[in-house]
This record gives sequence, C-alpha cells and structure tokens, in this order.
Amino acid sequence: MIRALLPHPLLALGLFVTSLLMSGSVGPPSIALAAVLALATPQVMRALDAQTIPIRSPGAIVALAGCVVIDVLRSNWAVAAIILGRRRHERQSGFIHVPLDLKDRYALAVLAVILTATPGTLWVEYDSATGRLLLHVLDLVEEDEWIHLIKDRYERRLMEIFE
Amino acid sequence: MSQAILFWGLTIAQALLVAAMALAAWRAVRGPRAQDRVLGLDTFYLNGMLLLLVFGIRTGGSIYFYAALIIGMLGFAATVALAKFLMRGEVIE
Amino acid sequence: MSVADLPAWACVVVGLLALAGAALSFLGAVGLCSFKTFYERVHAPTLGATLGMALIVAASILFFTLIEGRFMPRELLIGVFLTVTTPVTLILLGRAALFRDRTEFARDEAADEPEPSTPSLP
Amino acid sequence: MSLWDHHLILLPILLPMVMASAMLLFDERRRRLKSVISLTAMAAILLVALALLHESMTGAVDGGDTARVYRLGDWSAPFGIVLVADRLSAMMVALTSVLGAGVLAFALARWDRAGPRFHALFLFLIMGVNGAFLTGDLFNLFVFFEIMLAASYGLALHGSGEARIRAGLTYIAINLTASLLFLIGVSLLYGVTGTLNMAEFALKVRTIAPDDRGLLHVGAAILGTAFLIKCAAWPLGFWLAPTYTAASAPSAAAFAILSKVGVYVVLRLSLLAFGDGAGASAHFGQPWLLVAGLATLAFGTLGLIASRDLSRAGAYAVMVSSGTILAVAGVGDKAVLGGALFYLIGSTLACGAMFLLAEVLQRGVDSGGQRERAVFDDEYRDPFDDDERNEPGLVIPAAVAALGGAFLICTLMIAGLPPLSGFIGKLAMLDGLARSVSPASIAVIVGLSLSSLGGLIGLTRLGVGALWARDDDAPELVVGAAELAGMGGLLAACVLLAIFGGAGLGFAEHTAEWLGRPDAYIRAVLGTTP
Amino acid sequence: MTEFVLAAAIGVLSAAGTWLLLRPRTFQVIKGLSLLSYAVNLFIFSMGRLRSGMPPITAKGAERPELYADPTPQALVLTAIVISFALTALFLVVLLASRGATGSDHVDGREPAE
Amino acid sequence: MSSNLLLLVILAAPFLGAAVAAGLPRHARTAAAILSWLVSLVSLVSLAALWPRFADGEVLRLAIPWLPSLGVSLILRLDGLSWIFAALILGIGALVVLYARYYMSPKDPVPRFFSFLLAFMGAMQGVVLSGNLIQLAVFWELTSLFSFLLIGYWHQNASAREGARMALTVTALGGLCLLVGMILIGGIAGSYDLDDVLAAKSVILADPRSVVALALVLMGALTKSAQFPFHFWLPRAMAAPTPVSAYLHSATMVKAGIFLLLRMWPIFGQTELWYFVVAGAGVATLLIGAWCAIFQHDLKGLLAYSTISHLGLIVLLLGLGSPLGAIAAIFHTVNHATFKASLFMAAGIIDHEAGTRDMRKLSGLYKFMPITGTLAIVAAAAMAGVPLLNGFLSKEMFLAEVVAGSDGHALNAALPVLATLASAFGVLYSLRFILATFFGPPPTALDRVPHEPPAWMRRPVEILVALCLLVGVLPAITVGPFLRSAAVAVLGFDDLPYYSLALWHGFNMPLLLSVLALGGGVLAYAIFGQKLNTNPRGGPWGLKRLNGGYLFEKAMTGIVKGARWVESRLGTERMQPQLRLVVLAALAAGAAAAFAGGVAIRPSWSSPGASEFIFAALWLTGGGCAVAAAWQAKYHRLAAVVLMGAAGLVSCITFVWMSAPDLALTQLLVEVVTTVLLLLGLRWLPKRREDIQASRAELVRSRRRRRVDLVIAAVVGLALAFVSYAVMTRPMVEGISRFFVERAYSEGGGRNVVNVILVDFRAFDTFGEITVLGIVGLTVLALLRRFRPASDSLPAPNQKQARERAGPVAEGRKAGDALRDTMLIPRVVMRWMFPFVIVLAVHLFLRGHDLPGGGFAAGVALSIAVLLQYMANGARWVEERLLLRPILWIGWGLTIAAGCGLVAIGFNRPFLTSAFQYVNLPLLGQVPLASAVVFDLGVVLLVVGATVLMLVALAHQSLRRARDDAEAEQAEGGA
Repeated sequence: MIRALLPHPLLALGLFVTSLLMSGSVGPPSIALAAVLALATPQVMRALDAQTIPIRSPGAIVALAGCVVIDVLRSNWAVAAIILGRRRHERQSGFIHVPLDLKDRYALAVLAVILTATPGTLWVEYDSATGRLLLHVLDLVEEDEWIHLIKDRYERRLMEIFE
Repeated sequence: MSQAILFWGLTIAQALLVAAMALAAWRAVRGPRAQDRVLGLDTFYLNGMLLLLVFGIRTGGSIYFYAALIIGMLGFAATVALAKFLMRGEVIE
Repeated sequence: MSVADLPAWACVVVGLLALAGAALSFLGAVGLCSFKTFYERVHAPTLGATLGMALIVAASILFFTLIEGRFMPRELLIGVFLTVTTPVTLILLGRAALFRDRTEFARDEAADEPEPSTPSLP
Repeated sequence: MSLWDHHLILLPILLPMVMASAMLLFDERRRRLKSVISLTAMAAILLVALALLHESMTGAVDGGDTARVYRLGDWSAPFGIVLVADRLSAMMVALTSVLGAGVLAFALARWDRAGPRFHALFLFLIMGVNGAFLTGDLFNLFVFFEIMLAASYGLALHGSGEARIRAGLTYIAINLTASLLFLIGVSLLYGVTGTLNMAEFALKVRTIAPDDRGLLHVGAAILGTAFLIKCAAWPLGFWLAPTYTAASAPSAAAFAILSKVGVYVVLRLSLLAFGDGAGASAHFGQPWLLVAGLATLAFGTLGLIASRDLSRAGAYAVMVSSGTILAVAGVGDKAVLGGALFYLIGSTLACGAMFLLAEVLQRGVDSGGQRERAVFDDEYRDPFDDDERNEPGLVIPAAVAALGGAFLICTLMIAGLPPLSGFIGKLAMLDGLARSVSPASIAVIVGLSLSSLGGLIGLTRLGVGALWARDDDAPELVVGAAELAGMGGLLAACVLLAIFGGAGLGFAEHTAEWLGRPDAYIRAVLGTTP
Repeated sequence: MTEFVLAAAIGVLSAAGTWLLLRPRTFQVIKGLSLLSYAVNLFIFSMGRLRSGMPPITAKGAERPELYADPTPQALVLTAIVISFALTALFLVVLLASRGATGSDHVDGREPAE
Repeated sequence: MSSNLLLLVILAAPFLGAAVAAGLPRHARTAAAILSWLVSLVSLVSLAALWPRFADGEVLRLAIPWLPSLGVSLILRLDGLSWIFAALILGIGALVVLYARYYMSPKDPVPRFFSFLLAFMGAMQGVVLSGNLIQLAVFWELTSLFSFLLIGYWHQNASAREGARMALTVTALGGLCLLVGMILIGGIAGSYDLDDVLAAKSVILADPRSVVALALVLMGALTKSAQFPFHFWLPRAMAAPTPVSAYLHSATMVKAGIFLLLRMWPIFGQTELWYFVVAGAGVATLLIGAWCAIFQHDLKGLLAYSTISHLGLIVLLLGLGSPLGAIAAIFHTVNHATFKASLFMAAGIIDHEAGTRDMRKLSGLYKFMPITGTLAIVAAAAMAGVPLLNGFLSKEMFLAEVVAGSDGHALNAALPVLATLASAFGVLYSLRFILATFFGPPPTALDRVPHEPPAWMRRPVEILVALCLLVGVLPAITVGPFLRSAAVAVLGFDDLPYYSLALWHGFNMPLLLSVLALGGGVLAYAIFGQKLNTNPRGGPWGLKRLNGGYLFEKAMTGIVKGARWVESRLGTERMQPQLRLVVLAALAAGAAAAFAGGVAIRPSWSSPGASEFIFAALWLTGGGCAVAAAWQAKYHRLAAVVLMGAAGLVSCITFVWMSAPDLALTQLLVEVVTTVLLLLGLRWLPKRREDIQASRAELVRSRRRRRVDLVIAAVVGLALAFVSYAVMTRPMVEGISRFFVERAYSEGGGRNVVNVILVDFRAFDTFGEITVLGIVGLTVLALLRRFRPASDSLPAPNQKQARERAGPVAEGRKAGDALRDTMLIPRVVMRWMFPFVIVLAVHLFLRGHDLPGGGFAAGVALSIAVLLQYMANGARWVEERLLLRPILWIGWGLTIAAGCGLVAIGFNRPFLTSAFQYVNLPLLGQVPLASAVVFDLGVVLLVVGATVLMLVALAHQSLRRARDDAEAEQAEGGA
C-alpha cells in the first residue's frame, strides 16, 4: 500500500522540499501543493521503470558528503593556483585508468558526479564489461595516488551506501 | 561604507562575471574544435546564471530567481544535445 | 527590511561572498582560455560551477533571508541542480572529445582544426 | 440582442477553429467523418457570413452605416481586442466563405487525401483569413496573419513533392521576413502612439506631435511594405507564381484570397488612418500604391501572357487582380474604389476557379508537385497511385463541354470582358477614372485595358491548348461531380454577381463611401465622437 | 547610455541576421531568421522604453503605472517569441525536406549553375 | 402583344434557344435545327409585328435597370436602322439554320453548333437593339466571343483554332477600344443613353477628349468590319463551317462595324478625323480586298476577300460624310448580305458535294449541279454589279456618290478612278468564281462524282437569290420603305435628302463607270484568266509581302516571347534576390518616410553608472557572438548554433535587466528547444567543406555579392538601431498600458500584468498564437511523414559507425553496449531529473498569473523534460513507456482553450471573458481561482503537444532510417 503510494520515498521527499522551495513560502497552500506533487509526480517514474534506491548507511552519506566538500574546496584552490600560473612548468595532465569494483549504476552515477564536479578530475569513460574507468586529471603527479584516493575515499563509502 | 562595499562588491562581481562570459564566448568563437565551443557555451551559460543571481541581489528582487533556476535545471539540455551530437552525430536515436 | 537597513556585517559578507564567487568563476573562464588542450580546459569551468556558484548562492541566500526576514534557501535548488547537471555535460563532452580524437575522421560536420596535442590513447 | 445574434461576428473565426481542433481528436483514417465535419463547418460559416453581410447591408442603425463591434474578453476598446464587422469586413468574410466552400467541395473529390490533416489545415486557413478581416487590432491582425500563413505553409506543401517544397521554401522564407517587418512596423507604431487598436490609432494619427510624425510614417511605411509583400506587389511578389503553381489545386485556389488579405489591410488602414482627415499624414503613401499597383498590374499581365500552363496563369491572374486594386487605391478616388471592390470579389472567385480548372485540365499531363519524382520514403508512390483513391468520385458526362464553359467564364472574368462581373467591376473603375482626367487615372485606364487584352491573349492561348488541342496521348478529360460542383459554385457566384450587378455594385460603392468616412468607424469602435 | 547600448545591440543583431538571410545556404538563412527575430524581439521590447528593476508585477492594491515597465510590449514579444519559434521549426523541417527532395541545401534547391 | 414584350422576345428568344440547344444530346441534329429555326422565326415574326410602329422615325424603347449607379441599363431601342439590321440578322439566320441542318455532319456535336449560332444571333440582336453605349460594347464583345467559338467549332483542325484565336484577339482588341471610347463619350455626354448622346452632339464635338474617343470607337468598328489593316483575320476565319461564314462573316457580324459607324455617323460623320480614317480605311480595304480576291484559289477565300472589299466600299461610303452616302451604305449592306450569303452557301454546297473548294481542282460543275450553278451565277452577277440585280443598284449609288464628291481633297479626286478599278476587280473575281467552277472540262481531281444537294439545302440559296432579283428589279417596292426608315433613323426626318431607287437614272457618269468596270473586268479575265487559275507566282501579285495574318502571328509570338523575356528580367524565382528586394524595399520605404517626415533624435546622456558599463560589456560580448555566428554559419554550423545560443542568452539577460522576467524565462526555454531542433536537423544537411574551391569567376562574383550584402546588412542594422534609439529616447506616450497596470489585479485577478494581458486582456492573441503552434505541428508532421533524406545523409553518421567499430568487440560485447556505457551516467541523472522538471513546470504554470511564468513556459519546460528522456534513453525506449499522442494533445489544448472562452458565452458575455474569485478552502485559506487558468491549461497542453511533436517527428527520421536499413539487410540476407 505504502509502496504503491510512495514508490520512491526519497524522491518524494526531494520533490516535496523542491516544491516548497519553489513556492518560496510555507503557507498551507504551498504545503498542500508540495504534498500533492510529491505524491503524484513519482508515479511517472513507474513508467520509466526506475528502481528504488536502497539506502543502506545514512551515516556513510554524511561522511561522504563531508569528504566531497573538503575535496572540492581543496581542488578548487589547487586548480585556481594552476590557472594563476603557479607551477606552470612542473605540472602535467593526463589520463589514468582506475579499476572499479563498483557495479551499481546509481553508485557509479554518484561517483561520476563527484569526480567530475571536483575541479581537476574528469570522468571520461567507463567500460561496464571490465569495470575500468578512464579518468582525466589536470595535475597528474602520481597515478597510483589518484587511484588510491578514489578507491579509498569514494568507492568504499559508496559501496557502503549502495551495495 | 558597508553599503558601498556591498554595492561595489556586487558591481565588481558583475563585471567579473561579464568578463568571464566574454572569455567563454572567446573560447566559443576560437574553438579550435567543436568540443571547445560547446564547453565555451556551457561556461557562458554558467556565468550568465551567476550574473542573474548577483543581479537579483543588486536589485533586491527575488523575481529573477526563476530565470536562474531554469538555466540551472534545463540549460544543460542544450549542451547535452550538442555534446551528444558531437559524439553520436545524432541527438535522439 | 530594505537594502538600506541591512546590517553592516551583512553588507560586507554578502558583497565579499559575491565578489569571491565571481572571482572564482572568472578564474575558471581564464583557465578556459589559457589552457592549451581541451582536456585541460574542461577542468577550468568547474571552478565556477562548484565553489564559485556556492559562494554566490550563499550570498544570495544570506541576503534574501535578511531582506525578507525568514529563512528561505531557494537558491539551494540552483546549487543542487547545477551540481548534478554540470558533470553530465562535462562527461559527455569529454567522452565526445576522446572519441573524436580516437577516430580520426578528419573534417566532418562539426570538425574544426585538428587538436594540436595528440591525446593519449588508453 | 439574442445570444446568437450577439456572438455572430465571432463565429467565422471560432467555428473553423473549434471544428478543426475537434477533428484532431479523431484518427486520420476516418476520412468520411472529417469530410462531413469540415463540410458542415464550411456550410455553417457560409451561412454566418451571409447573415453578417446581410446585416451590414441592411443594419438596423443608420441603414447599415455603422459597424458591429465585439469586445473580446469584455474589455472595451482600445484596451481589449475588438472584432469589427463593417461592410468591407463582412464582404470579405462572405467572399472567403464562398471561395472556401467551393474549394472544399472540390477537394473532397480526391485532393484531401493527398496528405495528412488537410481538413484541419484548411479550416485553420479559413479561420486565419476571417480573423484578419474581422479584427480591429493591429497586433491581433499580426496573429491572424500568422495563423493564415502557417496554415498556408501547410497547404502549400500539401501533397509534398519536389516542386512544392522548392517553391514552399522561398514562400516561407519571404513571408517570415515579411512577418518580421510586420512586427517592426506594429511595434514602432505602438512606440509612437501607445495604442494597438486601429480606430484609436487613426485618431492618434490626427493629433500626433509633429515631432513624432516622422517616426509614425516610418512605421507605417514598413508595415505597408509587409502588406505589399502579401499583396504580391511588384517587385515583392515573385514568390507568388511558383508557389501557387506548385501548390495542389485546392490549396492554390484557397490562396486566391490570401493576397486579398494584404489588399484588404492596405485599403483598411490607408483609408482609416491616412484618409482625408489625417492632417499632415493624409494620403500617406498613396503615390507609392499607385506605382506599385501599376507595376504589379503590368508584371502580372506579362506573366499571364508568358505562362506555360494554366495554373501559372492563374497565379499571375491573382497578381493582376492585386495590382488593379492597388493602382486604383493609389488613385485615391472614392468613386473608383467601389468598382475596385466589386472587381475584387469577382476576380478572387475567378482566380480560385481557375486553379481548380487548371488541375482538372492538366491532370495527368502537368508537371505539378509530385509527378517527377516520388518523394515518399515509407510509401514510394504517387499520392493517388492507389486505384481506389484515384477516382475523383462520381464522374459526370460531357466533361469537355462543361470544362470548356467553365474555362470561358474564367477567362471572361479574369480578362474583365463582358458580360460577367469582371467586366462590371472594370467598367465601374473605368467609368470613375474617365470622369476625372489626371495622369494617374489615364495611366490606370491604359493599364486596365491592356491587362484585359493581355489576359485574353494569354488565356485563350492556354485554353485552346488545354481544351481544343489536346494531345492524342493525353488522358481523357474526366471531372468528378464534387469537383464540378466546387468549380461550378464559384463560377455560378460570378454569374450571379453579373446578373445582380446593380445591387452588388451598389453595395460596393456604398462600402467605398463608408470607407471614406472613417469617423463613423471610429465612433462605432471607440464609442466616442472623434 | 543604456538606450544607446541596446540600440546598438539591435543594430548588430539585425545586421548579422540580415547578412545571413541573404546567404545562399538554407542553414544560413534559418540562422539569419533566428538572429533577426532576436533583434526584432528586442526592438519590440525597446518600444516600451527601458526601465531597470521595475518588472510589471504589481503589488496588491495601489497600482501606479509609473512604477512599472511597460507590460504591453512584453506581452507582444512573448507572442512573437512563440510564433517565431514555431515558424523557425517549420522552416527547418521544410529546408530539410528541400534538401532531401532536391539533394542540395541551396536556397533554390539547386546548386548555382556556373 | 405589347411592343415591350415583343422587343424582349426578339432579344431573349435566341439566348433561351441557345441554352436549350446546349442541353440537347449530342446526336439531336434535327431537333436542334428545328428549335433554332423556330426561335429565329419567332423573333422574326415579333420583329415584323413591330414594323408598322415606326415608319416615321419613331423609336421604341424598353429599359431594364442593370447597373443604375453607372447609368447603365439594358435599353432595348428599336428604330429604323436597328430594324433593318435586325431583320437581316434574323432572316438570314433562319435561312442559315435551315442550310446548316443539311450541311453539318452527324458526327459532330451539332446541337452545340446551333447553340452557339443562336447565342451569336442573340448577341447580334443585342448590338443592334442597344440603346446604351455600354450595352452595345457588351454585346459587341459577345459577338466576338461566339464568333470565336463558332470559328473554332472544328477545333481538331489547327487552322480553325488559329483562325478563331486571331479573330477573337483582333475583334476583342477592337471591342476593348470601343468600350473605352464609349466610356469617354459617355463621360463627355454625361450619359450612356444613346438618345442622350445623340442629343449631345455639340457638347461632344466641343470636348477635346472626343478625338480620342472617336479614334477608339473607330478602332472598334474597323477591326470588326475587317478593314485594312485589320482585315487579315477574316480570311483566316474561313476555317469555320460554311454556314458560319455565310452568316457571320458576310451577312451579320462584320456588319456590326458598319452598324456602329452608322450609329456614330450623326455625331462624328462630318469631322475631319472621321473622313480621313474611315474613308481612308475604306478605300484601302476596297482595293486591297478586291485585288487579293482575284488571286484566291479557295472559293471561300475568294468570297472572304470579296467581302472585305465590299465592306471597304460601305465604309468608304460612310466615310464620305454625305447623307446620300449613308443611305447607299445601308442599301449596299443589305444587298451584300443577300448575295454574299447565298454565294457562301453555294460554295458550301460545292464543298459538300464535290469534296473540295479548290478552284484548281474544280471545273465544269454546271453539268452535275445545274440548279446550284444557276443560283451561283445569279448571285455572282449581283456581286459583280450586273444590272437587274440588287448589287448593281447600290453600286450605282456608290459610284454616283463618289463622282459627286470628287472635289476638294486629292483623295476625293482620285476616288472615281479607284472605285471603277475596284469594281473592275470585282467583275474579274466574280467571273473567275463562276467560270473556273462551273464551266470548262469536267473535273478530274475529285474523289467523288458531284451532284445536286438535298432540296432543302438549296432552298435558302434560292430564296436569297430570288431576293437579289426582286430587289434588283423592283427596288422601290421591296426595299424602299425599310431603307427609308433606316435612313430616317440615321439622318433624321428633316434632313433626309432626296434619293431615288429607280433602276434607270439615264445615261450619266456612274453608268459609264459601271460599264467601264464591267468591260474592264471581262477583258482582264480574258487576258489573265488562265494565268490566274494557275498563278505561278502565287499569292496576290505585288502584295505578297503584305500578309497581315503572318505579321499578326509574328507579333503574337513576339509578345509571348517578349513577355517571357520581361518576366525573366524583371522577375526572379530565386530566393536570394527576392529576399534582397524585400529588405531593400523595406529600407527604402522606411528611409523615404523618414526623410520626408523628419525624425528627430533627442539623445539623453545621463552620466553612465557602473552598471551601464557592465551592460555595455555584456552586449559587446553578445554582439560579438552574433557577428561570429554570422561569420561561422557556412562552414562551422555547429559553432554558429553555439554562438547563437550565447547571443540568445545575452538577450535573455537583457530582458531580466530591463524588467521583463517573463520574456527571459520564455526565451531561455525556447532557446533550448530551438537548439535541439537545429541539431536534429543538422544531421540531414550535407557536409560543407571549406577546401572545395569554386571557379575563379564564381569567386569574384560571390565576393562582389557579399560586399553588397554586407553593405545592405550594415544599413539595415544602422537603420533599426537608429529608429529604436529615436523611440527609446522619447518620453513615454500615454497609451493603453496604464489601463492594464491599473486593472490587472483588481479586474484581472493577477499581479503579473504581462500574464494577465496574455490570458485575459488580450487572450485572443494568445488564442491565435497557440493555434499557430498547433498548425505548425500538423504541417511538420505532414512534411516529415513523407520526408526523404538526401542520399548522402542516408547512412548512420560517421561518429556512430566509428563508435561501433572502435569498441573492443573481442571481449564479447554486443553492438549497442558502447552506447549504453556512454550514456550510463547521463541517463541516470536525466531520468531522475524528470519528476523535478515536472514540478518546476507545475510551478511555472500555477504561479503564472502572479509571478513570471505561465502556460507557455510550463509547456516548454515539460517538453524539455520529455526531450531529456528521449536524449538519454532513445526514442524507442521512451515510446515503449510513455504514451505520447501529440496530436491529441494539440487537439485537446485547442479545444480546452476555446471551451474556456465559450463558457463566457454561456453567461452571455463575450468570448474569452474571464472570471476570478478568491475561494476559501478549508486548511488552505484563501486561494485565487481565475478562469484564465483553464485557458492557460489549454496552452500548456497544446505547447507540449506541438513541441514534442516537432522534436519527435524529426527524431524519428533517424529511427526510420535505421529500421529501413535493417529491413533491407534482412531482405538481402533472405534472398
């Protein structure tokens, strides 16, 4: 019953909040609208046969988020520095291959978003057959360090959350 | 004084964003390859959106929020289409 | 509350946040122009899309919260959606570039001058 | 006022629109249903239009010397949009309906099956044209222009085919440019006068600050250019002949009214806003109309003579007709204008019939849209390849005689020879022009006479070729009952116009006189005395 | 100065659009029409004169027209945008059809005979 | 019976008969003939019944109003002149009908022939009975028209078609001139009524315009009567069946010109122009016609030229301007009609029975058809002017008139000589006609043995010949009274001169000339007869060059060629020049108006603030993008799309900057959709390479073209910038906007004035605008259903092919895996975005009335949501899951919008009247409800339908391509 009404609870919550924010008010009409939208809209996802995302470890999410924020800040700084011309000569960019154990596509999506949103790294290509990820890195100092970073900081946590 | 900081802060922010747009446009014009141009457009959109946000602050009106939101939510559709065209030669297959 | 009644600290904070965000964004654009290869350039705008955007959004939220006297972080929506969507574009673009470089069908519909630096093939 | 009566003026616009939208809700394969719907709609529109016409002739107030005004959304003019039906509008709407009914009947024989959604597009076209005639608002006019054009793009390409597409591309490009000019003109007029309502605009023209008058004229000139493009005035009308020639017969026939929309607007605006009472703007642009009209007349006549097939001749006949009216409008004599209005009715019907006739006569031998190369992808064949579809319905006997008669009537109408209404209109114009001898009127007299002769020369040459000198291997002439009914209806209207020429001409002259008194129009729309 | 900038913008857009409109390739023409419609939209908009920061969104109650930008041209532009969007789409399809039927993307459906 | 009714019968009966005959079945030859005969008889009897009414110059009138405002009524006016012409038309008509019954072959559609003949008869009656100048011109043109149909009756023959066209062209040209002339005369006289015009003689002659009018009228008369130099159409018209020639081209239609001259004679008869033109044309025609007649081999050709000559004679008589001349003209008209009609019929009989009309093949027919031969001999004698026959009488009068007037001008002095010469020619060709046909050795070249025709076919000839004799012997009794009444009608009762219709006037000059002519003719035949019959030199001696028909045809082809040349020179079907013209015309119109009216600019340079500079910088970028887009559009189409997007964004920002958030939203959304559309289209356009070089000449040309275009573009830009600047720097005018702002909330129920305008104040615009969108959707669908891509666009794009190739196939991957991997991440994001975009659209829609947004924006946002799914997942995937029926959406959208408007009508308010109300809902509080929202809902549905339709229809082309390829492959594999 609940599943029929709320196939994707997280999505519904997200939509509810989104709708409220869009209304820009918390008056009764806005809440009513948000509720209606939060209940009604996810029904279309049924048509798009999206699977429900099982969330295993809420704590890991927080940890991951914090991790990402810090990394983003750090790499912003790093890239800004590069652009401003410091370390112009020693820097070298390039592709690296990262073997991933992650299989869940939502997890992969989140990883892709994180990696790409972080300045300095770009998710380029993922081969689902081999689980190999091709990554472009702006400041490629040590290939193994990057691989380690990704597997350790992100992949592990993502596996915790999704698998 | 603080008002002046606010004013000039926002003004310079706007100027910087416009300059950023100009640079992005330059990239779009120069290329050299198609992906550079698309990237330029994406950056252009991004900075345009930020400009709208700053403009909202400057004028104190929240009405412009939606324009920015639409760029944020849907602006990428155009770039995705472009990128997909580059990659596949076809936008919808 | 109108703009004139805004407390001094808020003025300064909002102004500086916006300025910083814009500066970061600008820097990203500079990078876009100054880097030599596409794969380098593709990293630059992320500056504006992440921290730059975040700073300006923060400025906006702070400003409107004070002006309207209630906490309504609408601009967060922009932040969230932008964070989610920008990578999609960049991933596709990177993919496209890589693929175009790999298969040298030289001058097609969208082709321009060839990339000066040869991309590394995996 | 009864419910029906009050909203009467809306129906020529709303009926086709509602019927067309309703049709979209049904599957395209239900052809019979769609035919019935569109025929019903057309018949209803015709009735409404005739009622409007009747009312405008015999209206309760001032013996018909007022206009019926409908305030859309219940907002009063000049703020809301108003529909205005005066004698001219009613006449044009009635003309559209008659033409539309004839063309639709013709199309039902087979052409409605040459491509998808013919009926809906056709009704939308009628809606657009009627709207353009009825609206009293400049921007709304633009909107109806676009409806009409959008539908005409669809209809011009109806049936597809290389020639149609090739001509259609030019047609669309030029009309899009014209639409942009229209927008520039309208907005400029708004920027200077602050209004969009035609009646109020006319008032503002009289009182505008001298400083702003120049800008006003610039706006009017640009707007006028846009309309002249629509009228196919030389040198802006070269798109017309290829497009109309390539278009399928019913589309081309329906298009006969399109250029008249341009003519209508030119007449309406120039007489309303730039009439005698417009102060320094009086008769603005009139000499240009004269020049453009004469040039169009000459070019159209030459084109008619040069034509290699009948539909092309029909297209040039449309140009001749626009040129004639523009030139007369350029002379600016009210007495002559009545004749021109009368001529407009007859020539439009005749041009329409001409396109239909051309299709029947050239069937199988034409190089129209689709013969040269099949352009189908999923169905590589002629639109009428299918045997079951190829029949134009019930075939009538003595086709040659009937078509010959029809052709004769068309020729007489287009060349303006006695005794049909084309002649009456020309006679009325010549009569008026001969009364006031001026270089302009002499030029127009010469132009009109020569165009008659040219029309005769061109059309007899083509007609003799199409009817008398048919190749042995040319397919036998066949005409379906529906096709003949469509053509016959249009031509019968021409004949009736001649028989009741006195009444018709009287109406047209009365209309011209009414147009010469814009104050009455303004009063009717704005409810104030200017 | 704002007026000057906008006027110059309209000028540049329309000049670029006109130039493209007169080119021989269909794609150029459609781009020209789009650029021109940008220019025309701005032109219509400019007819209501320029006002910054006064969107025509009224407060409830006392409405003083002086406080708002002229809404009428904005409404006109909206209509114009929609219509020009529709017609651009149509033109695009027709030019594709023309290219398909004639094999050429020249505006006349055939390469200029030289 | 009242005279009015009789008059009406005379005119209407032939037309009614024509209508009935047209309806008869194809083979009803006899029925049609009887009908026609009855009709002409009825008319003739009616006419005869009217005879006693106007012996003394009275006039019968019957007016039927037609075009009162122009003073044109149908006036039937019968006087002596009309009567005699009408009698001629009906009488000979009746005989011709009889003749035609036997002449026409049953293989032809004879009822149609009779129908045309009767209609022609009616038209002729109309001409002669006209009491109104315009009416005369109308029926005049009708005679041309029916003559055209009759000449072209055997339209299988090219000569018939050409003859018909030529006759029509020449006579219609004359008719048009006549019409204009009549209008001028009517304008001068102040009335078109013939009686008024005749009464206004002095006014007309005093007006300088009358010269032009006369010239035009004469043009009409001379063309119709086949006068030099317009005579050439008549011989060509001989391609008509012989009854037609007998009727139209000898007795009636060609006499219409004479009739007209007679009608105008009282007014213009004495003017200089009249004399020179009419008499000059007459004498030239008289001689040339006679001369040419001598050399014809075709019987009908001979008769045709003879007709021309005789018409010239009559015209000359009229041109002399003397009353006696006019009387002689009338008399000869009647006489000519009788003998020439009978001769034509005789020629027809010969043709019918002998199978040819060629005098070189004919010979000695008298033995085979003695009666016909006798009749022909008598008629030919009348034609030659042999005494005791009618031709002699009128020719005497002619010669007398010529002699009497032989003073003054040189032309006058020469006239007696010329007239005698022409008469001698007449004798010569008459002799030749008879001798070559009926006498000499029996014919050898004929296919069959000739014999006498059926008796009833000969009857008409007999009657006519009898008339010739009767009039010739007893002129005063037979034709006298009619001639007198006709003369009275022309000359007036008081001015009627003395004339005598006696056979014998004593020995006088005319008689001498007659004898001279007879003798000369006989002598000439004796000398040249044999030579003429073979005529080794061919054509008329000395006049071979003067082949009017040939020249005319040359002229006609010249006109057509010239018209084509002009059409190609002054017109174009190419798009570029046309667009250039459009742009230039608009520029010129605007510039002309601006220079004439003066446009003042009042610049307002308030010291610019920082934000103005930012704005300027913004547009520096935007303008740069626009220019770059223009520059790149040829070779780098994708770049152009990108740069256009940038320019579009700048204009969005401008909208925001200048307080138009709604515009910004809409423009942004449309921008996205347009970009995708263009990209969808780009796939089907050909590759364009910079490295393909055109020829040198082409390069030079195109460079010049570009330079010109660049100038035009720059001027357009400057002009538009100038105008907008001029307006922007002016103070705001007080307009309709005040009303909108003031009432938006209180009466429209919305705070967003723009939106209230769109859905309420000017909802009708929006109503129209969505209709446009819907129509375009339909058109796109129709076009794409039959879309056929060019061959070089057929294969899948390089990228795709290469992609499939490039994937490491070895590791057990399937085709398509590559795509799935590529789109893995975007697909997840875009799929989950879907509900969020829907929420956004709902918000845009709901808030529209109060804040920026609205139905259109919501609709486009929804379409983009769908579009994203298409891009991420592919069309097939989406369509398996989402049921989209765009056409239904369009239909419902329009229906809802219209229905919303119609609800108001239910409350007896105008269409689209909106209502709004604040409703108190439990829990939610006060919620505004405006009926305009429903209207907006229609907008949303339509926009979604139309936009998705366009995108999907375009996208499906690739799919279909792929499917077709697969099918083709399958078929190949199977084979």
